[in-house]
Amino acid sequence: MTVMSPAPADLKHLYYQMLRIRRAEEAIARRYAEQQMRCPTHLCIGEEAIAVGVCAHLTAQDKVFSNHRGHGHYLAKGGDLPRLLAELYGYAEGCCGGRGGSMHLTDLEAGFVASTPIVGGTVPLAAGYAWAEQMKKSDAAQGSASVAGGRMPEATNVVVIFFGDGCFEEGVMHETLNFAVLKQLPLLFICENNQYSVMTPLAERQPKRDIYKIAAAHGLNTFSGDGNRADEVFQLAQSAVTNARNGLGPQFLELHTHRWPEHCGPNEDDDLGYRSAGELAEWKLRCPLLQTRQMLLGLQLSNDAELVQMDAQLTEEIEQAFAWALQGSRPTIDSMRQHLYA
Amino acid sequence: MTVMSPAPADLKHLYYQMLRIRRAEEAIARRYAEQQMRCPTHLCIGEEAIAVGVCAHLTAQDKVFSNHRGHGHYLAKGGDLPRLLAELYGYAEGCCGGRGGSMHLTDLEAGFVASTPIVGGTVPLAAGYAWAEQMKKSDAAQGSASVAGGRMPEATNVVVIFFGDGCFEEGVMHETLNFAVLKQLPLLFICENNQYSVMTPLAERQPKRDIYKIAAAHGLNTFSGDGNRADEVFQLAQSAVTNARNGLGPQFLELHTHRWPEHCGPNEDDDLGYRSAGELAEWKLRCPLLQTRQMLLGLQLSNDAELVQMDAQLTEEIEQAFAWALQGSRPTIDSMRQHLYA
Amino acid sequence: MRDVVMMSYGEAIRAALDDALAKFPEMLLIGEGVPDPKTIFGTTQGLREKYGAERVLDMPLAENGMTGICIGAALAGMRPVLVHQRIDFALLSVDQLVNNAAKWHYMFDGQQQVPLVIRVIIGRGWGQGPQHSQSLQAMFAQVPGLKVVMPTTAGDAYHFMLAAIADNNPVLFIEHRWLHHIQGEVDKHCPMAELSGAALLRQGTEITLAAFSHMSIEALKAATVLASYGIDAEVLDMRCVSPLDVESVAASLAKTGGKLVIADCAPELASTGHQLLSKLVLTHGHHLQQVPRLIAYPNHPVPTSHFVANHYYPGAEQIASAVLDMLDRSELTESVIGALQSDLPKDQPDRSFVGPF
Amino acid sequence: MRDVVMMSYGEAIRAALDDALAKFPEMLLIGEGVPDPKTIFGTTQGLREKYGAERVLDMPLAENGMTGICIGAALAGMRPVLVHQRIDFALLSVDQLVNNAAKWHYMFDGQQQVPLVIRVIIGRGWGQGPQHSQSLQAMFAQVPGLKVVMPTTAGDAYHFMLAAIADNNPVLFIEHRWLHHIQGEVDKHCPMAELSGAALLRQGTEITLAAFSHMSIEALKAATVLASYGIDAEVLDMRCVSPLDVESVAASLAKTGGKLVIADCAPELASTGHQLLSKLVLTHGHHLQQVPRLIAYPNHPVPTSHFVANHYYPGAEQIASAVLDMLDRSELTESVIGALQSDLPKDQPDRSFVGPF
Ligand SMILES: Cc1ncc(C[n+]2csc(CCOP(=O)(O)OP(=O)(O)O)c2C)c(N)n1
Ligand SMILES: Cc1ncc(C[n+]2csc(CCOP(=O)(O)OP(=O)(O)O)c2C)c(N)n1
Ligand SMILES: [Mg+2]
Ligand SMILES: [Mg+2]
Repeated sequence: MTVMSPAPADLKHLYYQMLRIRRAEEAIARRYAEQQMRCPTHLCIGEEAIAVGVCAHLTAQDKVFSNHRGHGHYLAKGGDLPRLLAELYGYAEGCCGGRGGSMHLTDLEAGFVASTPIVGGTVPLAAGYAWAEQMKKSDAAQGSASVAGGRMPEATNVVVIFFGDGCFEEGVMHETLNFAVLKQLPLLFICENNQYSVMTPLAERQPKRDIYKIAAAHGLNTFSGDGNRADEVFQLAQSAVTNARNGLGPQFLELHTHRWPEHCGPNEDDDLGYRSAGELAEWKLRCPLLQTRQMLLGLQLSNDAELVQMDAQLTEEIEQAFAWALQGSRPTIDSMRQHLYA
Repeated sequence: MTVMSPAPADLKHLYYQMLRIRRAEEAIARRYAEQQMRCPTHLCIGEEAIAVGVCAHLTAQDKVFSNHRGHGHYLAKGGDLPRLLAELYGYAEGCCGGRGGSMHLTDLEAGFVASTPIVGGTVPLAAGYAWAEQMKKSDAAQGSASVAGGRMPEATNVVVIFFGDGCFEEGVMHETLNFAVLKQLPLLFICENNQYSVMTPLAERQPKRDIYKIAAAHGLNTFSGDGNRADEVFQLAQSAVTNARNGLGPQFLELHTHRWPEHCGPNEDDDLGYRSAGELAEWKLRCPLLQTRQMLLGLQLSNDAELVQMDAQLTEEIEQAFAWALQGSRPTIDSMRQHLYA
Repeated sequence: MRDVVMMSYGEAIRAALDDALAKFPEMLLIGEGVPDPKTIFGTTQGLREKYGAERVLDMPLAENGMTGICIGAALAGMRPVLVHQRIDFALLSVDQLVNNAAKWHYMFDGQQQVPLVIRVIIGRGWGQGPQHSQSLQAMFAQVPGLKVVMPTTAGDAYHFMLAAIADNNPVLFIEHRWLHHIQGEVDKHCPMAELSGAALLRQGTEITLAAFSHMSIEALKAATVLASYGIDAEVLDMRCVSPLDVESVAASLAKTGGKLVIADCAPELASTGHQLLSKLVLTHGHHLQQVPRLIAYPNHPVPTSHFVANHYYPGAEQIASAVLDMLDRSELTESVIGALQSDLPKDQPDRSFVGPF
Repeated sequence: MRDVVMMSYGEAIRAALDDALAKFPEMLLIGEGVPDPKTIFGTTQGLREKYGAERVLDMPLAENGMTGICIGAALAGMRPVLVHQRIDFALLSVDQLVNNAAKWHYMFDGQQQVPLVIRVIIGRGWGQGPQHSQSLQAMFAQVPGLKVVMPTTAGDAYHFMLAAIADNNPVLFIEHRWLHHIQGEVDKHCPMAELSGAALLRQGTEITLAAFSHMSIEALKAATVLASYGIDAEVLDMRCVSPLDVESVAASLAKTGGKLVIADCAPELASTGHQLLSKLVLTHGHHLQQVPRLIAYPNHPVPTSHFVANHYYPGAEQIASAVLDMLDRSELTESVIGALQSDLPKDQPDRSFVGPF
């Protein structure tokens, strides 16, 4: 596959989106100590390139499913930031009415269907959603064929599932891969391999072999690459999304990356010693934002002044989002009992 | 891998064991209509070579786990025939005290730990058993090292799990493969790929790709071959068992075969039309017994008279086993409540 | 307009699936064996031919994953009906059923819904044994957000199946294998059923028999024989396990002088009868004027051997004995039991029924 | 010889695991996070260093498979203790727990045994939300062949953990996260505990409070304040969910005049309280002289938002109100509630406790 650089506008877009997620996560981390966001919160600092590089190719009709570490996926897919923050505070204006907190996000308008924290839980749901999309499209194609006489069916909406290296160990993953290939679903599996499940390193959980090769053996088209290079993720995802849209079946991307903060919570935890010495520091040198920034500057696609202004603008947006969120209203006790049944 | 023929004695042993299973299954099928063996019974006629070719390499210390289609595995591993039959009749003398019927067999003396009918249910159990064997061996090795000064640890007991192509679809399979490779367990996965799960063909359940290659991608050493050729199974299993015994980790064999009778019950069901026309007939031409018999005769390792006598002797053994089983005693109602807790 | 037809329970299920497939273009019917020649004991016969292989289909052996896939399809607007030939297999999918299906609508604040039916069959007889004849209704009935029904009559089977498919919530639809061959009246022109409420199978004045699924058949048998001895029992079929209709039982007790026998097709430990009785006490304490009885299975797995499995299952005889005992009419027990006893092997529902089970 | 030490519940768990690892060379301690720096909220601290990485180990994220693997190891003579940081994760392994572990000894006619402990923690607070704070004890307690315990005190935690590990059957060992920090007396020199029987936490004469797990702490709080108003409640800790000790409750009711409040840490629909009450009626009907009360959680998932989650959980206040109501002393309610109220946020067990949850 020929690897081409993203167009300048794309690269700037990627940087902007990553910076937005980074600044939002940093602001959440900063304010978490106030003990008003009272829910387990898994930050994606250090891993922004994956969400952004993949979602750059999605329309609002395409759908995303995610996991416990979902802020980045939500924002990259166009999820509403103020409502995310209101959700963290437990307010009725949250994207989930306050019922979900950080680990349960949704923004149906943006095509972000859901994130939930049971590891593996959303994986088959994404496949089921893609299956339904496929059926709807084939119905539509049949319908239009009879009307317009065999017009080529349009490209399908695709569904994306983001998950971690730990999730790949769950049996439901394998069940879903099999079904996805069987039905040739328009589905993208995005494995964010950050080498840890909570504090347990990959080597205590999986033998030495590539995750994506198992997907390949199942019959998926696979890609693997550097999850800290937004341009690389962008390119791989472009091929993968195009394939899935054009009926070439499910696609699997294994992207290597690293989480900077603790697994759950706002702090650093390198002092705990579960990562080998220097590991985190080395990954920080490979910061996805830093790399893209250098590229933007090196290729003279931007300059310091523009980036400083971008940062200021985002900081302002995030401040306003917090301000809005903090004016949220408490869900009522009566409302707590609603919606058990549809 | 060099494929060598089994030694003459081995080939005769294979034939004898297969014929024994075939005749036992046929006798069960014949008597099933009497409605005294009142339990779901999954016969393995047509698939005998696999059980026999694999178990030929096992000692009584090695362990076997199996599934709903377990008679052949049980007999090939040395399980007691009269007690198998008594089990089918529901008598207290059955290998499971009558509590299990055809789908729950055990003969601990023979190293046949268990078969059960929840598809996939025994797969992780086999791995856990192998793990325990490995730990015991490493303890023993440490113990003996301190006593005998670093003597090479002896080869490990191995554990074998028999399962079908349908079972490979269950998530627990994938979870077990991962753990088996992670711990380099002395475990053999034997996939009896008969292309059907009940009456559902493989193509409705799995995409076109090789099962064993998924195991290979997990990091297992894999083999695939003709499950209707006892000599081929014997040879592949010999390598696999030797590997597992010598600490080379888990091994995976995918063996192609075909079931002749209906999925569950004593009858033929080719009239139902779920198999393509001529499919069963073609597989019958590739009968594992027939092929081995031709080999024995062709290589002049045996002759008609000897084989006829072998058959008569087995028929006699089976008749006697039935006679013994039919004299079984009914488990008492009081006994029914025993053994809920150990 | 009434349009009553006689059909078996199994045929009623098939008819409901057929009518629902016609009515809801978004309905899917999926499960191991759904389109195979045995068609889930005949209940899916001809449906693939009629509605196409895209909507009526088999599936890989992957209960948890396929449940999740059906939930996902439901979120996207489909109405999947997922079939397991044994309820035991649903144990592999408890994660998706409990963590996702049951909670999704609630935890996403009502923004999304999961119109999903899980159709499962309780096995019994012919050596189904410990892993193929479990009665797990109580396990699922205790999960808020799941509806759990186990209709007993052909009519309820038809209407509940249609209602379950039309429902925008996950519904566990439990069939007892021994109901499939029983004939009953089905009136297709009833309005859509509610998935709630017990059914009055027999009116009576002396004692209330509240029974679940196949035990309602046994309770009816008992009541019929008891009637010939002048004892008038009311039989309520607790066809909804969640929500449980405590009110109807309380109302019946008000009539029958607070005399209650509960008959459940589950081990005592797993009996919804406890929930029923407890709720009666908590909310209608004064209707129970005599210590009630709970007829349930023993608290151990089902042994395979038919010699003992036969004794695992209580039935009309045990129900009748309990009634006579409670009414102080034990002098009748011997002859009532005599009238109820059959020489049918207890591991077959009737002679003609020799499997597949 | 008594040798009583004060320690927290969490420390008692750690001590029991330590002592069991020393006592049983065949014991394994396995689970996600077992050897990580946070050591399952401190309960596995130092054990890997002491007993080696072969016996104290982490595992892949594969709850069903790992449960099966532990069952297999148990069949081969090991004693695995498998830890899930949340009971919710055990839902992924219901197949192996129910189809295999619970039935194995029975279905193989007593020839094989499964000495397995599944250690799980019920989450609460700090927004654990719908999928991380379920109370599933009743789901497991209804499975014949599984033993289910949920000790409340540090002493019981220690002795039950040792007994569970020594037991040759599968035992589900349920800890409520809000018990971990509570101090209690542990006498290591007691004889091996039985995994049965309620514990008498407080003697009383006027009313019986039968409570489960963390609700026993709430019941004790209520009883203590009530005592200062001259009301003498007996508190029974239902530390075994299966088997359930109905006898002790009946005996207590004989003393307290048949007045009963049950307090369970589970939704009403999933409350073992129903089983307890039903069994009391079925086997000791006459001890209940007044309609009892069941204090349980509402029948819906736990919402994350602390603003409403706080109201999800009943506690000492609700228990005390029920007691006063039953004893016709409602005039005291306001001041008792006043005495019980704290300004502690209801999603933290105490101020010092800010996670990890
Ligand atoms: C079924 C299940 N098991 C365990 C957990 C606890 N848990 C939450 S996140 C997590 C780690 C998942 O690792 P990975 O999939 O690699 O994602 P990452 O956190 O690294 O992004 C674990 C074990 C859970 N939530 N669900
Ligand atoms: C978990 C589970 N799902 C479904 C079944 C029903 N069932 C019994 S055997 C079988 C087919 C299994 O196929 P395969 O593994 O290929 O074995 P084969 O029968 O072909 O030897 C099925 C679906 C079951 N017993 N357990
Ligand atoms: Mg990870
Ligand atoms: Mg097969």
